[in-house]
Amino acid sequence: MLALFITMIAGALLVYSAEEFPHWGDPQQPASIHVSPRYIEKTVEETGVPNAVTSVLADYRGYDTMFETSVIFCAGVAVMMLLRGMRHGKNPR
Amino acid sequence: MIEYLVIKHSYWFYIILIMIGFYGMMVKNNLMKKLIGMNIFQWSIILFFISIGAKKGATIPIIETHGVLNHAVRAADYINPLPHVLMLTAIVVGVATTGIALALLIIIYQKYGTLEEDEIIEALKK
Amino acid sequence: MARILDDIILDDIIIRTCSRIMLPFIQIYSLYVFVHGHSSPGGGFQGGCIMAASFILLAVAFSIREAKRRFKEKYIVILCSLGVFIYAGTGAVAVIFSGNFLDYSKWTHILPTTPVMARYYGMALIELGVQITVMAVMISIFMDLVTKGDHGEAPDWEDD
Amino acid sequence: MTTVHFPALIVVTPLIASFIVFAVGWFDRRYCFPLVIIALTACLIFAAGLAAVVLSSGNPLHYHLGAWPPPWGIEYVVDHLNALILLAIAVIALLSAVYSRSMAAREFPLAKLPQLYTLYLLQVTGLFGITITGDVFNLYVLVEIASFSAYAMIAMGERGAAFAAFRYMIFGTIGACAYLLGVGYLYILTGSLNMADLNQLLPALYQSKALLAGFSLLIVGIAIKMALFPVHTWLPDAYTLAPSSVSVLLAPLSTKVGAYVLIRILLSVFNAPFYTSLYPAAPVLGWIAAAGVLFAAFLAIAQSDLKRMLCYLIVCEIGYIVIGISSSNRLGLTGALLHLVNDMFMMACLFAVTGIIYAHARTRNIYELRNLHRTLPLTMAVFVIGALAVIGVPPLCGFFSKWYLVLGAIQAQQWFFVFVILMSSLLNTVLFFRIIEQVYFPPREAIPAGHAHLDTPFRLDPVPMGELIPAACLACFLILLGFFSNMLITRFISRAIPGTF
Repeated sequence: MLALFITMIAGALLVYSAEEFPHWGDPQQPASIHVSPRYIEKTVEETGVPNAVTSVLADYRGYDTMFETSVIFCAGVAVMMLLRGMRHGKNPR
Repeated sequence: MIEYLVIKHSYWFYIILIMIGFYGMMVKNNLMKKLIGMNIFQWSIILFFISIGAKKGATIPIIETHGVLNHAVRAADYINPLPHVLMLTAIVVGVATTGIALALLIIIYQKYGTLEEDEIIEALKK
Repeated sequence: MARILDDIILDDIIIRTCSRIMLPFIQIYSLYVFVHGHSSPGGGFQGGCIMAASFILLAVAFSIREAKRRFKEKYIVILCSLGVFIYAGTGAVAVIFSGNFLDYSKWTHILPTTPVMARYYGMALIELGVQITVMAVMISIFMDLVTKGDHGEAPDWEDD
Repeated sequence: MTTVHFPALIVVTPLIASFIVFAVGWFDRRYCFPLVIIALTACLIFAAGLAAVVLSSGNPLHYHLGAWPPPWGIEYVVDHLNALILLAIAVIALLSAVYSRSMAAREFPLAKLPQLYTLYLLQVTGLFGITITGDVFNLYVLVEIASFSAYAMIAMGERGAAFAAFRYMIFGTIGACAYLLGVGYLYILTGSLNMADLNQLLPALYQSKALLAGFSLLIVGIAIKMALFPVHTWLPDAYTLAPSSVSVLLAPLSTKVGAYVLIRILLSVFNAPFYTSLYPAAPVLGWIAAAGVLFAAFLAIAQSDLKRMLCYLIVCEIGYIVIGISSSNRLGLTGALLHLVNDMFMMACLFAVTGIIYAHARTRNIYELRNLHRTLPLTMAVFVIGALAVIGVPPLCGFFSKWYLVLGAIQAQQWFFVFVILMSSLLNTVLFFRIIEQVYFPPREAIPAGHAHLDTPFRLDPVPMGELIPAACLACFLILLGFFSNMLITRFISRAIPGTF
């Protein structure tokens, strides 16, 4: 019951705060005019890659992507550690 | 009122999904259902971010170059690539979370033979 | 332990034949998605997932044992590390050439191109790293989860 | 290579080392541990270099990753606050890595050691990255790296650890998702992800309801990660059941780094008028934290398991830090930051000792530790130093941070907070002196007949030196931090607090 109450409160707050969000698909919303135009306008000029998603992913914010790859590496190592070990060659049990 | 609801429609979907996910994560007794709730929670946030990137009348952010770039690129013609990049990272995080959670659930099931939370707590008290 | 390996064998001629035909095309498509990530939707993560899906299809249609025979655990471990290592190493090379970390334009010291095209090739290199890691980790997680971790004892995949 | 690249190298070195450890561990696991030590020593050198650079130049160090200027690319900022915390993390990570060698060999199957060390390095990478980054989304990714390695390492613990890790995971994911949603709110309102840029853009939006919602989401997310009182429920189970070799790294660092993120978000993304006068966020946090301090101090007394008691103490100490933040004056913030650093060392010391006691006596029940000082003299001496530091006995470091916290609360006219800090110190005194009494002065009937063992010559503890020396080093740090706390405040902390206070 408490959880339902908390959920309802949280949902009501989210609905209430959504009032000030820009309209869906508004080209003049802050998110579309502050940082991102450079990614679109300069991607070919600065990185040579026409796909802006790739150039942001791998270059402008490439550092995030390195940690994204590390996250998935971490998950692989974690699952391997949880479910099995390395028993091999010079690593006897 | 109806117009207000329609003009912000993308936000209502994510709020409904987030409430479903949060409720499932908090209330469900079965750990697998908790995990499903967690996934819904994460994907709803991804939906929210993707909706930030939308621009009416714009296309995917791949610049038509045809070899050389001979015309100025207008930012309003292409949707915002940044939320998509951020959500690619969040998707990977979601995949990794699900992987580790499933591994934990396998271990829990092997040890206690059940995934019901109250039964596990009972078994732990012994 | 061998029980799980042998239980999951789906002996169906249609599925086996179809997946045998589809496998190389899936893998080629994954490479296509990866290589064309610069000019069309795609990239390392998507390509790696598709590549991993092909091996998972192999494991589903044939058996875990068959998939392990094709993709030995040693390679999974090495490829997991190699992919992220390529990524971080690409960034570290820029530091050696006194640029900032991940500044691919400093690759002009070894690549005979302009700084802009050096960024282009640097991105291709790190997407390769992402592809390798994602493929290896996805296969590894799938194998570990589906066999509950005890697929390692079977002697037939120990290669030495 | 100059100090210019140290901000990137301090994060990248453990990251690259973790890949190498994983690949090398497949062939021969004996090489894993030396590689970990080499990587963490390099990190310590980088951290010391960064601290020296920041101290000598007096200005924050900016590092643009990929050479892209800040609002577009990701930026690392090292200021006085960062540099101090990086140094503390590097020291504790190195000492606990040395500590964990023999401990992990005892607690883990040998076949899982390479993965353990890989995750250990990834955890350290995450903690360094969280501390140093100047980008709100990069922070989220690094928090997730640190959390994932923590989930997996905790799940390897004793009975029930997997379930505790799963509950931690549910809580941690809610926290991380709330934080991510808060980042989304900031992004939709401003279009920026860089902390310094947000700090410039946000004042124009301070009246916005959506910004308030985003702020609350960020605070809730961080509060879950740092185990603030009402949402701390994941912590006692997870850290109690974790292996000793892991909890000595996780317990002191991850919650404190969460507290650091709280300070960073409040001071660097928002500013002081926003959370003190415009919205009463600081008093609300302060009252929650005060309730948490009393609650956790009482629950700590109720525990008979030494490690679980320490886990409640962590919740208590986090409450202190938040009280210091909420008093929002220079003295209170000084106390909060000093306590952040001191508490890392205090908890590392106490958890290290607890691990040694558990490995030696096979029990953590405080009523079964009688006469332990006869077999473990040095360990128990370290324990007493740690206990006195937590209580706040003057020459040790805990005293000075509590002193500043009390002064800050007095200056803010919050007499209840003063009462809470003093009261919980009293409760901690009861708590620790009960244990010290059990160990050193047990009831008469507990002393076995015959006093032969009383005359036996002093013998060093029969525990591996690799465990004893890090614990003793941590105890030395507690004393040194006490003696040099004034230097710490003048050199680092007073420069780290913005001039508006």
